[in-house]
Amino acid sequence: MTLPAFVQGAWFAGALFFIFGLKGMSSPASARRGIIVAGYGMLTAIAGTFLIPGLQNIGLIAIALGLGSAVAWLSGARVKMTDMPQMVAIYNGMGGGAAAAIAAVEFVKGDTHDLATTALAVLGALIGAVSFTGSCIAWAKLQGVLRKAVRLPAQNALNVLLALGTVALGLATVMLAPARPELVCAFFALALILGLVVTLPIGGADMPVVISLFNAFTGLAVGFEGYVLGNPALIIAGIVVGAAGTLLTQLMAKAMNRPISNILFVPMAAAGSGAAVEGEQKEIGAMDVAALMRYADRVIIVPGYGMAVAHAQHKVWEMTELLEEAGVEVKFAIHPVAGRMPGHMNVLLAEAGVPYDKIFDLDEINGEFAQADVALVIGANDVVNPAARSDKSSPIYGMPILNADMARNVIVVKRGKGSGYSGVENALFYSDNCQMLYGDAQPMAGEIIQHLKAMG
Amino acid sequence: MTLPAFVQGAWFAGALFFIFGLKGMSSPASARRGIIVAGYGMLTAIAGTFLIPGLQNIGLIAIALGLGSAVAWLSGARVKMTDMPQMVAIYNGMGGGAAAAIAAVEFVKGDTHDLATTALAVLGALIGAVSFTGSCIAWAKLQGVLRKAVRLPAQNALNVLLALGTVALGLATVMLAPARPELVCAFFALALILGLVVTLPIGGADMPVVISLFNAFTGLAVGFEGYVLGNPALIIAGIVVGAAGTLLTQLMAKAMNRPISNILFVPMAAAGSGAAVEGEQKEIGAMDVAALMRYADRVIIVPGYGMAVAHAQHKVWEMTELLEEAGVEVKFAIHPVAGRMPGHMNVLLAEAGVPYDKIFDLDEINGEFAQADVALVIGANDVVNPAARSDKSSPIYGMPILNADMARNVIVVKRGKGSGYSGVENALFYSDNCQMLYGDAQPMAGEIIQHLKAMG
Amino acid sequence: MPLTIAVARERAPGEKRVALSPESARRFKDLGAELRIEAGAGLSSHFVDADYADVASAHSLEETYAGADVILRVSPPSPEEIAAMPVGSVLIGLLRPFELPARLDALNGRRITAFALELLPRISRAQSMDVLSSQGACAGYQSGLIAAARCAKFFPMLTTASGTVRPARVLVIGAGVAGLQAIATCRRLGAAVEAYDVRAAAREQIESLGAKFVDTGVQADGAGGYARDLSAVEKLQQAERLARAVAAADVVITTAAVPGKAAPVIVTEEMVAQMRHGALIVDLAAETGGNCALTQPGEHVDVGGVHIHGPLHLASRMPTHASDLYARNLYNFLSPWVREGQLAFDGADEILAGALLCRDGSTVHPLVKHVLGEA
Amino acid sequence: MPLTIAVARERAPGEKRVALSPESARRFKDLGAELRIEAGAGLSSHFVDADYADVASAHSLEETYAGADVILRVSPPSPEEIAAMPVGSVLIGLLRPFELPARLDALNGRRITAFALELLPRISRAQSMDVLSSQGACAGYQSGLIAAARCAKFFPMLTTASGTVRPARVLVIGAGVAGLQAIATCRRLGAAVEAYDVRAAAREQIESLGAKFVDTGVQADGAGGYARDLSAVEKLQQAERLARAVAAADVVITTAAVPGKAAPVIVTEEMVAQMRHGALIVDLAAETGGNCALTQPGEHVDVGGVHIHGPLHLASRMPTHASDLYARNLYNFLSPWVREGQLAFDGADEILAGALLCRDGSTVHPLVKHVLGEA
Amino acid sequence: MDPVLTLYIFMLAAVAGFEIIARVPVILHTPLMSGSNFIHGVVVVGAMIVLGSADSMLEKAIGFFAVALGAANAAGGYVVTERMLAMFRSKGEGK
Amino acid sequence: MDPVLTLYIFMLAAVAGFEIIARVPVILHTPLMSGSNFIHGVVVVGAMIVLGSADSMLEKAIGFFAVALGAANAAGGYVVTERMLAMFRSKGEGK
Ligand SMILES: NC(=O)c1ccc[n+]([C@@H]2O[C@H](COP(=O)([O-])OP(=O)(O)OC[C@H]3O[C@@H](n4cnc5c(N)ncnc54)[C@H](OP(=O)(O)O)[C@@H]3O)[C@@H](O)[C@H]2O)c1
Ligand SMILES: NC(=O)c1ccc[n+]([C@@H]2O[C@H](COP(=O)([O-])OP(=O)(O)OC[C@H]3O[C@@H](n4cnc5c(N)ncnc54)[C@H](OP(=O)(O)O)[C@@H]3O)[C@@H](O)[C@H]2O)c1
Ligand SMILES: NC(=O)c1ccc[n+]([C@@H]2O[C@H](COP(=O)([O-])OP(=O)(O)OC[C@H]3O[C@@H](n4cnc5c(N)ncnc54)[C@H](O)[C@@H]3O)[C@@H](O)[C@H]2O)c1
Ligand SMILES: NC(=O)c1ccc[n+]([C@@H]2O[C@H](COP(=O)([O-])OP(=O)(O)OC[C@H]3O[C@@H](n4cnc5c(N)ncnc54)[C@H](O)[C@@H]3O)[C@@H](O)[C@H]2O)c1
Repeated sequence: MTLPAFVQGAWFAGALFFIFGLKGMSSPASARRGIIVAGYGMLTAIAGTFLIPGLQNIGLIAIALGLGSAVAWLSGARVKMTDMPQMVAIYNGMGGGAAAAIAAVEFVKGDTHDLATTALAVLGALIGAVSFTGSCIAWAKLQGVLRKAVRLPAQNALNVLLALGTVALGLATVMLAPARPELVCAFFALALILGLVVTLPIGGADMPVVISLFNAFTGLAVGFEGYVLGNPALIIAGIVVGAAGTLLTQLMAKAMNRPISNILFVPMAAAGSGAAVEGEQKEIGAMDVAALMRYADRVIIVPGYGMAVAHAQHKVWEMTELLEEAGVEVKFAIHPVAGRMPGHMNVLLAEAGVPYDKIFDLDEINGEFAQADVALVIGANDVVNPAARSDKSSPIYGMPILNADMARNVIVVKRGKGSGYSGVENALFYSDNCQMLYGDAQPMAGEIIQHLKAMG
Repeated sequence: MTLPAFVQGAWFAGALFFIFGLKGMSSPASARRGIIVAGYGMLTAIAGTFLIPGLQNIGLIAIALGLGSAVAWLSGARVKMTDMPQMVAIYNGMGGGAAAAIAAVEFVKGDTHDLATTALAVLGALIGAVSFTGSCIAWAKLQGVLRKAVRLPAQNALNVLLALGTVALGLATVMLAPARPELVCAFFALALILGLVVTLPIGGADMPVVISLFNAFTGLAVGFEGYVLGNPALIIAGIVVGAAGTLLTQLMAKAMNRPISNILFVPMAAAGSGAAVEGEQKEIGAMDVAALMRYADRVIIVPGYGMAVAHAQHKVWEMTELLEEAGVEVKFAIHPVAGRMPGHMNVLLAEAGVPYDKIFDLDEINGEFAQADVALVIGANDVVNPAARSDKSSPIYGMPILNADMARNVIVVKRGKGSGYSGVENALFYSDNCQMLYGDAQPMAGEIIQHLKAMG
Repeated sequence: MPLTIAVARERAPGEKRVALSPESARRFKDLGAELRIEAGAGLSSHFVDADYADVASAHSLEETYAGADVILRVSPPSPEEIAAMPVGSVLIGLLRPFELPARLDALNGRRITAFALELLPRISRAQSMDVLSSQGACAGYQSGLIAAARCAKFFPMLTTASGTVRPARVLVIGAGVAGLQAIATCRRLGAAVEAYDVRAAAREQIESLGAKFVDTGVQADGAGGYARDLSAVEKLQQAERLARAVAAADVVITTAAVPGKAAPVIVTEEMVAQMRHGALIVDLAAETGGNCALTQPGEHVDVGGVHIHGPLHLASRMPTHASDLYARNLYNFLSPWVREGQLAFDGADEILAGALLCRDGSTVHPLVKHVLGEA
Repeated sequence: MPLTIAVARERAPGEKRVALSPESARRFKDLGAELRIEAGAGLSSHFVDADYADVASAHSLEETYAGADVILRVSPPSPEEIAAMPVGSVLIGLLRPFELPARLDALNGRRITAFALELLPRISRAQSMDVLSSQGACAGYQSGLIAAARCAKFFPMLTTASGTVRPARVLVIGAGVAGLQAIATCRRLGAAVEAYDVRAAAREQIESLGAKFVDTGVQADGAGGYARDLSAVEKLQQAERLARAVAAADVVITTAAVPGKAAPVIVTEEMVAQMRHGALIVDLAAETGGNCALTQPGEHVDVGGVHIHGPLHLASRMPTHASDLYARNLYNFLSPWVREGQLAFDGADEILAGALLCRDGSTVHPLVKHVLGEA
Repeated sequence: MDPVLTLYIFMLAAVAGFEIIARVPVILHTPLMSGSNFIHGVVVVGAMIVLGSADSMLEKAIGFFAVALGAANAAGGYVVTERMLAMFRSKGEGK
Repeated sequence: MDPVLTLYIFMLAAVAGFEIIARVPVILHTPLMSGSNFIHGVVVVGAMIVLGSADSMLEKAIGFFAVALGAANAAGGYVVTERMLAMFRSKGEGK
């Protein structure tokens, strides 16, 4: 496999581009440039491949390339923003499929390889195949084609059994070279089924983590097949994605507070999809709050007694200044009875140096929540409790409230599940557009500031 | 060169350790753990090397190892903290020498290698040799053995000529394989001289940058010789250091405001060593101010009118809180006439919420500056001007001043070279223990905060 | 005929507020009510007659009240004023229900439906009508200013060429609406503030304003967010710990109150004797007797170098904003029941029922009946 | 015999300060000086006699001054007080040098060496003796408090259940020592503060306290950090731009002064007429005639609903700290010249020379001679 | 391929992958997943090599399949990622 | 050694080196320089290999020299770096 320098060079350049592209994508400021750089890498690598001397079936290759990319491009360009995750899933599955197919061709060819190569080919095929069918299921679930989480009897045992079987067949394939067709076929079949069976019982809410996991899998599969084909660009791209994807999966699982093993082996509810999540307070991290606000146009901050208790006013104002530097419009909405004395919030905001022209009272600002991207509720509770509007039995019924619930996203900073002065539960915290940042308001604001600064 | 798995494994482990060690060293919090990890890497790699089957001269190796490391260890453990930079230089030079020596042995052996290998061997030898003699000169200068910057006539032209000559000889060596001894000897001689000649005219103040550059050089040399020896651990360690060292050199040069080319080719003054630097205001960056304070025990903040103009009080207090969280003792020293009205600083610090028990007046705190690690002067000028103590002709003579100049390090935050209310120059800004952070006090405090947070 | 709302000039000495502000007048108009105001009624609050656009002007008390359906007031009416009220009219104001049985009799004599805003239940919905809060905020703010202005020292710390001045030490006793506002005001001026209250929640509230809580170990939460009376033992313990804080203070501001009762005496004569020459006590509870044993309501006494102020009518010291807030409270109280220019009270409403003092010729509020029956 | 320093009770009406504080007494003692103080002299500053440990007590003016080498005072001495001073003694205090030629004659008649602290050169070294700064700081702080306490509105913005209160608008004219302190005090209380001064450097100083600068386009920096007189054209331009700011303000605090001259009239009758009912003027320049045309020094006048205060003796409203600072200024002025209990002035010293008013029977200060010669 | 060298490459690539992702805001999780999904679309290159040396019909068929899938992975991954990341255009660029 | 693979290794090592150093406080410049100086002390391994296969006297001499220098680089680099970094012990550990 001595290839001309320009082919090797193109692949090398591709690998470089991928690395820098991925690096770009890991920060909001350069993310968009990152994907473009990676795109150039892909073009370079593909172009170089066409230049391999003696490449056969160029027509077929071109057709396949055209067909695959056209279909994917069009579907990807049309799909609604909210349907993106399943598109990622299906494209990822295709990558896994491709990796498996490459291994399949190698087996069909029957070239003899050394042990390591065969082993990696088989491993890549296994992982690729699982990722393929698994991703398809993930897509089907998110797309709503498959509505129920199908849980087979003794699911976990079945999973383990199937996995063992597949691995055994794979081992056999490796050992009994040259490959025996029945064995290989059985191996592929089992691997594909494994992907199906493992993914079927997983609920829709957990899917993003699973997709990320399959994404890392596909990366590994690609890396392994790269070894088989002797192509370092594939190895690097695949392994970088494999490593990055693994870490990403962990980060996502952590952000959702669901250990990965839990997702794969102990599905949340036998029959439930994501319904169980409704009616829960959804937690969010400071970094996300920072990013959400940093890339918003309009933010309204609703301070309450908790801000006073935490003495968070200085931090909150610093955060505001950072947001304004980034071009975000920030306003403070003061409820008439926020805090524990008339003008409590005014005292604090004045102390922090918030200019009066950023402070609005209920009548002035209530109409603006509907246009706000984020309502950041800091240690307030009763004053944003929608029960006051509708629930006649509530002790706070009839009190005018700030319409924080009308904002696109509501973030509530509080220490825990404590209720406010009136002691009533707040339905806002459970609503779909609301997420909770748990912690004392001062350190939380500090964390948000830190992340805002990191975003430049 | 098929080596047993345990040897390869040891080297592989060594490379891994080096990478994680270097990573650790790049953050203050984990720096110490980092060098220890790297140390284990070194032990592992050396141990593995001893296990190479058929290794000859084991006795010699052991003696050389013992000798080299004993001498270096003892000298390194005894040297004064202030003499560290020249020790780094000399050890680095030894590394370069070792790399060059490896190449020399290869030439002596006369094994035929392919072109690339020979080229890298020569390149490594060249760089290693330059680094060797260059580092020795750097050591001699810093140690005070060589006191004058020796500037030869037409220095730059000579440098270029020598470099070209060395490269030409190197090329010849590569082309005319097997190596001709005269050529090789001449090549080495010229390379060693090149290192000498290039380094001799450089002033002591620029030496740290030069040492860093030679360090990167040695890294590359080691990497190249690693290729020659077919040892990926050497390659990785060498190239990682080469890349990191190059970046580091740039960072250091930037921090000193001296482009590298300037340092190498236009020495600051024909005869001067570092003397010209005295009597100048020395600039410092926010990150260093942060680190200096973060790892100090006692910090005293001296605010002045500039803090008021910049409205920096809130940021300054936030910075203080961060320092205190990190275990630093921070006090505010208020001069009786700081600002422009009686109690000006009090108004601002109260606004920022600085508790009264952290605020000290002149009589209370003047004795403490001598014990302070850092005096941070923020927008103050006249109130820390030592001329008030000694210069009878000064308009501020006789005014009591804060003894900020007695602190171990003095950092002054101000926008530029502006003088204070009285319009007199301030000798403090030129003193040895003083460094200037130029900029508006508010964003500067903000930057310090950011860096403090990054240090955790 | 639409509802007629009448507002006369306040005649009580020291009272500078007015029950109708130009803004609340505008709002009542929008509800379709007729308004009548006595000429010059707003002047002491710096509302000139011209500010009340579209409001009918009357030139005597009698002319003002004649034929009125609703009468808005700040302070309780005098017998003459009651005599001028139409029989069966509605009276809303701060009526000091626990004070003067004769006044209630006079009101009942004219079958006046009287709402005493002091009795407003403190539920969330009633906050916008809560005159005790709005006027308490004014009083608390003023008490802080009085303390600062009368103190012989700087409140803030100042480091000057002539030496460093240490911040004044202020102790606030009672951290209700007024107390918290006093804390905030003194803190704004830079004083070192300590504060004390018997309610458990007060600690956090005090600290939320950056003041230090004086922990005496006594807690006395009562019903409805108010404090209850203390037992003798509790009083002793409280007194002992407080005495130390009082002796150390340059200024003591007291705001402790128990509704329907005389103010508790917290700062005793012995405590005053321990205070330094030039120290200051501002006793906000002066209207109900004072939290300091030596307070003379409305007076300013000097007891061995310690100055004791018992200011009355604190809200009247800032009449423009006090009236503004008060008038808005009244508007918020009344407006839900005005439909198409007609008044239609819902007798079952918790707030109305809570504030209702007299109706159909008799005093109906249970607590008032209980307290007056006792006395 | 060691140097004897004597301090009598201040007898000027309204004067509550004292020239010796317990602390400065202690320091003088440490220098080896003998001290004598009139009984009760510190009481109005809340220093009781017992606070002056080791200080000899005298029971009349004559007894106090008899045989004294140095006499420390706050306000200028009356003829009787001068008569009690030993011939040839040294007098230090705020002597109002430009005011009463007869007073200077009386001093010269007794060949008294008099230092007027108003005349102290404003050089860096003299800052610790600068009584104009220390007392100006007190006056500025008090003016802010008076303004807040007398204003019919809240200073801070407050969002309450009864509606939102907008911050009061305060305009400070003259941003010297007192003006800046007034700005700081009003800002602390949450008011929206604008300020104005003719000195160019004032803009940055005003903004450093978070207030807004009113730009009139007039600049008038004079010698020694003081302002100079303005030309007629400048006055007109200033007046026009200021009028708008004055009309918009709830409170105007004026502190403008030009040393040795009557205070400039900045707020005219027409400007006052444009102010709203209930607005307030606090004129700190009242002692030298007032910055407002309608100011009555020491009085409180109501001109069509606008209240104009011309407070005198502002520093005496906070006598403890004012005396503290003043006494330390005196100590800093005198102490460099006391060695081993003896007084030894260096005639060439810039500060002494600058403050020296009378010596050896004649008035020596050039500016004073010039101004009084003129008058 | 030299297994030892390849092992080093695996190691270094993994280190690079981890290092790059180590500090990424949660808001970028999904776009980053999508972006790395695009990157492993480079499998199309491998598929092209396989198809480019395919002889039998079966090989060609599977190879064709592989290339099409790989291309779909790359193309789809790109569009989707690009669309998601368009949200992150800085304010200056206008929305 | 396979030059192509080695090229990839060079590239990845350089990327790793840059990435790791990218954000380092100035206060760490000198220790980091010293630390990386220690790391290239691994040249001693190369020197050992060379000396371990040296036959002629000259080879042995140069090899000996190389090992000694390399060992000095490694040992000296370590002590010096360790001493510098001891300053960065966190407060908790006590000074
Ligand atoms: N303004 C007045 O004049 C006045 C007077 C008396 C009563 N009130 C009443 O007070 C209430 C005011 O409403 P509000 O929304 O301001 O306050 P709130 O309803 O009392 O809610 C405060 C929230 O802050 C959270 N919190 C407390 N400490 C915190 C900390 N250190 N960090 C972060 N969060 C913290 C608490 O939740 P966690 O415990 O989970 O953290 C709590 O849910 C109203 O019901 C009003 O009627 C007002
Ligand atoms: N306290 C009083 O009562 C009073 C009254 C009148 C006069 N004074 C006099 O004022 C002086 C006070 O001394 P001081 O040390 O506080 O102040 P200073 O001597 O006036 O020095 C202030 C320094 O702050 C710097 N600065 C200004 N704006 C800044 C900004 N935005 N960010 C960062 N730096 C800024 C200036 O340098 P750059 O321009 O280079 O930034 C200047 O050197 C004394 O001479 C005192 O005698 C005091
Ligand atoms: N529901 C609402 O939204 C609402 C509205 C306004 C006020 N409030 C609450 O009502 C409570 C009282 O308000 P207020 O200011 O009208 O009360 P108040 O004027 O009756 O009493 C003032 C304060 O004095 C305290 N006190 C009583 N006896 C004391 C003693 N012996 N020692 C020390 N302190 C003593 C009380 O606890 C109270 O805090 C507060 O908790 C306030 O937050 C609630
Ligand atoms: N050398 C020192 O260290 C030192 C010490 C104290 C004060 N000072 C400086 O001296 C200056 C004056 O101090 P002061 O308070 O004693 O001055 P002051 O009492 O004489 O005057 C008060 C202010 O009024 C202003 N003013 C005069 N005419 C005016 C007009 N027509 N319109 C508007 N404003 C007018 C002046 O500019 C001054 O700022 C200040 O700059 C102060 O910083 C310096």
